[in-house]
Amino acid sequence: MSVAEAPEERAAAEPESEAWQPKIVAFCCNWCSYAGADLAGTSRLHYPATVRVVRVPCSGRVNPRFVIRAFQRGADGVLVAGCHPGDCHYSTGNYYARRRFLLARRLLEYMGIDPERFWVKWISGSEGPKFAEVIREMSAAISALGPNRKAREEE
Amino acid sequence: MEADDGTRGAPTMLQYSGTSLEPLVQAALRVMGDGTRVFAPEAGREVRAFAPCEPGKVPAAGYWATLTNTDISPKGYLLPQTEDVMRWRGGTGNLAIEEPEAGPPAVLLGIRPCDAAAFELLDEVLIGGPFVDQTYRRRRERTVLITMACTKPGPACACDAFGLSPGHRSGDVVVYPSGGRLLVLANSPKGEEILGALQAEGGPGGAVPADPGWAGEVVAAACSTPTPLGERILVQGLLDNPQGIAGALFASKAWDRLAPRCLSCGACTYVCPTCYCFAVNDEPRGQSGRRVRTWDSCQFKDFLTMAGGHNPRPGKLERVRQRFLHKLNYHPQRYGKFLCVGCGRCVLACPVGLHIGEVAEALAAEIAPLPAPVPPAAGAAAGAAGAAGEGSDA
Amino acid sequence: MKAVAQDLTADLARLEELARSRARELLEAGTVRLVLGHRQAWTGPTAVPHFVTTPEAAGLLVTGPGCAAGIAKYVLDEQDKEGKVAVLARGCDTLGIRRMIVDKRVDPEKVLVIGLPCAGSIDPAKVANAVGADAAAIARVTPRDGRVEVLLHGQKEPVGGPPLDGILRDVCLACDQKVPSGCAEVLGADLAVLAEVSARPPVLDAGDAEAEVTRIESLSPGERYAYWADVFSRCLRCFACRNACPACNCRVCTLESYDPKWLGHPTDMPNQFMFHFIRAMDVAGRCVGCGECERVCPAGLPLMSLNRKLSRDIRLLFGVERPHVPGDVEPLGRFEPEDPEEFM
Amino acid sequence: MPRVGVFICWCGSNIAGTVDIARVVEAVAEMPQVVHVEDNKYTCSEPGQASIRKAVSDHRLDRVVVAACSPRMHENTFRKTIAAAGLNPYLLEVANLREQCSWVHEDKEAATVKAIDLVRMAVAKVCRHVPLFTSQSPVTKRAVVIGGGIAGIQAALDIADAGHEVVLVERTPSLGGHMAQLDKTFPTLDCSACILTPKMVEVAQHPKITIYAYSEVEKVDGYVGNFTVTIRRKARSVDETRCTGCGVCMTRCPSNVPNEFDVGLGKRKAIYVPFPQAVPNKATIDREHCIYYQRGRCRICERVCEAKAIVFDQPDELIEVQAGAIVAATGYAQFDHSVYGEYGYGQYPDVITGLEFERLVCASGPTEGKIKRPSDGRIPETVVFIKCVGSRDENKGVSYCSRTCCMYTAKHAILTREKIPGSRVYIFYMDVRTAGKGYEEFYRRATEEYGARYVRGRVSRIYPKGGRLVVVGEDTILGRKAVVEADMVVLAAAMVPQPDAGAIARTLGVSYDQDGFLTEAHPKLRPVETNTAGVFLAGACQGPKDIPDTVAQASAAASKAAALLCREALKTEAMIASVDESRCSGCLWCEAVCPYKAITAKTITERVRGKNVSRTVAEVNKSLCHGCGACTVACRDGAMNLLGFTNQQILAEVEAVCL
Repeated sequence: MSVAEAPEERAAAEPESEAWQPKIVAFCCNWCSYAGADLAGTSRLHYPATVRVVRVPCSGRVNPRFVIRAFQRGADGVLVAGCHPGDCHYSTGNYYARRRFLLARRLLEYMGIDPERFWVKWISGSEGPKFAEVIREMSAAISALGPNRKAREEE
Repeated sequence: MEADDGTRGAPTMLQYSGTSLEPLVQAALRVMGDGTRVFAPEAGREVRAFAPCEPGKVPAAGYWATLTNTDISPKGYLLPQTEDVMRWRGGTGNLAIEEPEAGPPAVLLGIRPCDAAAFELLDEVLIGGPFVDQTYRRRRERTVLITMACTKPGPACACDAFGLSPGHRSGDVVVYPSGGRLLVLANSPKGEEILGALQAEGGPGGAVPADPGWAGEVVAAACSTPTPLGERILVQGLLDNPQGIAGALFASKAWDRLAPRCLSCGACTYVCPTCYCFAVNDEPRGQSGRRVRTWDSCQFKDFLTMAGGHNPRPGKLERVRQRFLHKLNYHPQRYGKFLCVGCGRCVLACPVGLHIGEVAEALAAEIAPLPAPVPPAAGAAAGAAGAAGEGSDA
Repeated sequence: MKAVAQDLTADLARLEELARSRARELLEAGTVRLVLGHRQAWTGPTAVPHFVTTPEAAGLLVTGPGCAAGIAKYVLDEQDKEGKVAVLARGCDTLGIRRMIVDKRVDPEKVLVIGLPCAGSIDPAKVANAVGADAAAIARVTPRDGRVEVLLHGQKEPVGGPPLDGILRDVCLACDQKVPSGCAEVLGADLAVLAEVSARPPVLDAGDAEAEVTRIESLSPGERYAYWADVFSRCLRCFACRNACPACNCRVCTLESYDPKWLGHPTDMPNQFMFHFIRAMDVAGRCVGCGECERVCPAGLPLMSLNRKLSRDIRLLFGVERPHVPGDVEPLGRFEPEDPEEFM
Repeated sequence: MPRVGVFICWCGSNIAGTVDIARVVEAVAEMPQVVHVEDNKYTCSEPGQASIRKAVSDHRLDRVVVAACSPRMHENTFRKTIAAAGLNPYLLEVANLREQCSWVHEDKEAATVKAIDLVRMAVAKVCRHVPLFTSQSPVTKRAVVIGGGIAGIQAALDIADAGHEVVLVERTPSLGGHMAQLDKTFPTLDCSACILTPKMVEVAQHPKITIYAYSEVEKVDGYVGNFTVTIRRKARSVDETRCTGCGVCMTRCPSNVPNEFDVGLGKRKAIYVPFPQAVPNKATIDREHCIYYQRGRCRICERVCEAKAIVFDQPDELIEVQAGAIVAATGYAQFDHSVYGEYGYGQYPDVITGLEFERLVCASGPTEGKIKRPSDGRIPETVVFIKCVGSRDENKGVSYCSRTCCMYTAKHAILTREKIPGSRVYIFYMDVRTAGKGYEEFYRRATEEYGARYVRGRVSRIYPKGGRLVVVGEDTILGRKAVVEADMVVLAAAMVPQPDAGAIARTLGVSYDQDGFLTEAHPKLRPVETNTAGVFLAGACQGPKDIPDTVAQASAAASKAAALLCREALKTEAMIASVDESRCSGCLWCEAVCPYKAITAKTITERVRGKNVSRTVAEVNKSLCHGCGACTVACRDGAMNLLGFTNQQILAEVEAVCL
């Protein structure tokens, strides 16, 4: 195992404090996923308070650079959520997003950033339960990975 | 600039048999104190820089004899690519500013005379003048330069063209390998201290005062080692009357021919041991932040762009001219010497072969007529025709 | 083989003559203001970009394996001046120019692309390894009898080197553009041996060319991070990779934008990752594979390992067979409803 | 330094129950740009809004953050509030403390911490807000309807009746389209012509409708509300103003041409009116077949025409029409069944298509409504109908169901049995689909009342035998071979797009699907709109439809168009893309990804080092941009930005989260 793996490993072993909770930045398209998140709320579905939603008009608006910036500033996970293929409010935005993030995520993985920290999900306005579920799964997955140390700048 | 016989002053000169540098390094560490880190030229890479070197695993002097100088200069150890100028926290009312701590002392082991001389040039600019660059000064005081006389000049080396030599005495301690023995010269008060410590060691194989006669020969030999391009790069004429020729050099038509090739990348300036341009920027994070100093390059398009959008050096011509005239004329005007030690790094780094020798040749032509250009070697067969020479478009 | 090689040498020499005379013609006729080509470097084994504005200067033009530097990017600046620019373009230069034309950055009316068949250009490091010398110690490399002769600095006699293929740059070994396409004219079409050599399929197929990508992919995440962290820690931020790249042709580079500040000034690891992520993503599907970014890097960063990773994924995921050949729309400027969904 | 006011809502106990409002207020007060923070029980209530308006003036706030329910709920409410207080409505940001915080978290501590983060994000973003404005673009109160079939006719009438001018463009010499070729219509069996021709006449006489028959749309420029449509009026070689449609020319014309109106079963002359009830009832010379045009001699029609209407050297005419809306009703074509070897590659004369059958049974058809075999004119006794010819066959035909065949085949069965006493009717089918009012009943009549025999299975082969056709198929229900000796076979051929549908789509700037049908903006919610604002779809150009569906969709498209034309001006969105021309390289990748054709190239001239230099940059059409932001990511230069969701604002939020 190489040195660079160490911090991640250690983190997984002993999160620095009991309280440590991952911080997840979620870019949600206004028409589907943001509405889905709202629906989760109106349906009183509970999920961990690890996620902070950034509202965007469309997943096609999300620049992969936003994702890196989030990691750079210390986010432990990033989620990009948009309408299901074919359902884009603007008809094509999520298709471009899909291509872009297919490449971006593979590139991150290639650079040694754990791809499990970066999720892309299609969540429709009627999928409140799915939104809650995704946040639960993601929080669990990232808690297991521990804090993001690789891409994050030191304070 | 007077010829360099390498024997100015009467410094402590020690010698000891065997080529291990370990005792010398240990002495330096004792003088510099705990936590001192040692850096030395790395090997086994296509592009080589200085890298941490474990005390106890210090290579023998002979090791460097097999290597040319590093491709990346050690400049960064005194003038880092990125350094904090300050950090702040809070805002109006509760603002707290902290200065960065100096970092551990360092020993630059096996630095070449040219690079050590480069630091002396930087000293004049950064701490010699009315304004003193504090972070540079702090590092400088906590760094020891153990210079290794150059036994293997690189193919682009031309220190002797710039008034130095492979044996030039620079840095705090200068080491001259000669056969199975090492001649060790103190070249600064700090150097004297270290040699003192070294001498105190004594013991078998320990250092003893060197025989002056022998020392003289060793140094003289080192200083007369020729460099591949030393004789081809004709710059000395440019030192005679820098003010007088400035106009002619600035107006030279040669720039029209030389500049277009430039990619406006900063490679030359970043590998250069004497380029010291930097930028200062704030990196705010909410209520706190850092003010960082980073390298900057006069070759960048926007280096001089001002708030209003005006850029006094908008074109390659202006920027290329600036760099070379700064090295070859502006600096001489103020300090009486070139801002170049002939290490040849820019020559090797430049992706388009914009060669300081080529420039010097063109400039020399402005102040004294040159012999007719050698006709270029024909034939792709000579995918390159080595020393075929310049030849002029004009 | 032997005979062939001699003829190749002869053909290359002939090609050089053709290039010089064509340049002379164009300048004398006033067809163009400038001819872009190569000339002998002031020192060292390679040739450097040459800006020919007078018929006399055309005499200094050289072609052949010493010409490593790409010259496409220069068109971007030079087209702004009065008159047309002619480029003595190898396949890689041609792709670069087409890249900038497709990006609407170069006006096709302003540039005359004169194609040169190319047998590849030398990689000094490979030569060095082959003859066991320091890369920079090489004074001259000469193809002779199917192999190359290498002259080292300060030596009288050249030493025998490996076969030409053994010392060509990797990008040249993978090149499928040895005969430039889409040019106004191609010189030396009648040079039999050169034609034969340049018509040969790439020495490295996609797989070989991406061997390094495959290797890196096979590492553990930690090892991959360590690998790139070490690579990026050496980055000087001189932006040579960007300035040499024909696909990096924006008027103003976002990397230097203050508002928003995409890239922080500190050269710490997170910012270096950001820098190289942005560079790689912005040339994704647009990289022409000329390898200039890697060639010009003073710190020797393996930038093509990022570009090849992306072009390979584009090929595998989106079925774009030759992403390096500029099309009308970049792979990221289009989509298929059936595009794969790996993790969505 | 911005002056931000933050208003935190309890929403009764909805938020306050889980989020410690006092702590949030405390934390927010610390934020540098915040000059005022307060909490209200119900911020959306009138008192709540009043206190926002008061605070704006008391504290000279220039930006407002409301931390309450989802912006999807009350963003507009609060925009109006701050507008009433004299601020630009877009200087507002809403932090979603209810749907995305208090309602989904139980842990009070965690929810409170998150609430503070959410407000910090909103503050960071609002500080980078700038005033935004909507603008107006005028509407030309005229619609162009392309296609003169039943869809186009219906759309034209509805729009015209709504009081707007309509230009109706038909490429053939007469309105009517496919419906005019039909005999009876299911499920009521009333005659097609009888219900269609009155509408054709109505169109012709409508004061607000201009008909350009024998014309085609060549070019469409402009955008919603302001289209310029270039129409090519093909030369009829007949002066429409003089021609009385008397028809003498046709009686005397020596040529003989297969009649496309009768699907080639009958003949017409080179100078012709497609069918008796044609609108406009004007003759047209088909230059390809006219003896004079081909050989330079004849001109009989010219001599016999008393109206002196013949103009041999008449040129095509290009006219430009300004319009606010466009309705595409370009219809469909019939699938060419000659790809099917099993049906004889279209070589057997007595194997015909449904449309040909319509002409045979039609009283105005080539056989005056007598069902005769094209080969020898004999009345068939046994007729076999084969459904799904081309439809639902991915290998040789199309994947979709043509939706009309089941019904018209049932109709054909009934008509055959009615017209030929004692005749036998067999129908080979895969499924019978009768989703429609009265459809199932109609199908039942065909089987029960008229004794049409439905055989479930495909036909594997047809071959001639002694003047008859042997149809070899399979009865999958009885699980045995089914062989029928027939006198005539009728193929229910699929409905396919017009051969030039792609060209039409490109002209209109709309997209088309893998089958070639024009695509609607949203399959469920915007079925008659396209992604090109102002262009609507009616009828089979969007997908196979029967007459009732076509008419319904035509009226829907018409009402959408009319609604658009009713408006004095179009209000553009405020949150749209905007170009920083100083950064723009003019590569126009943004144009490639814009779903609304809202981005075009523009040339600007600027002074560079004392010289005037022209260069291309992208330009955003405010009337077309919907603010999706796709262009901003395609833009490597970072020149393209999305107002309201700028790169700076999104990055500010990201940084605020991570502090």
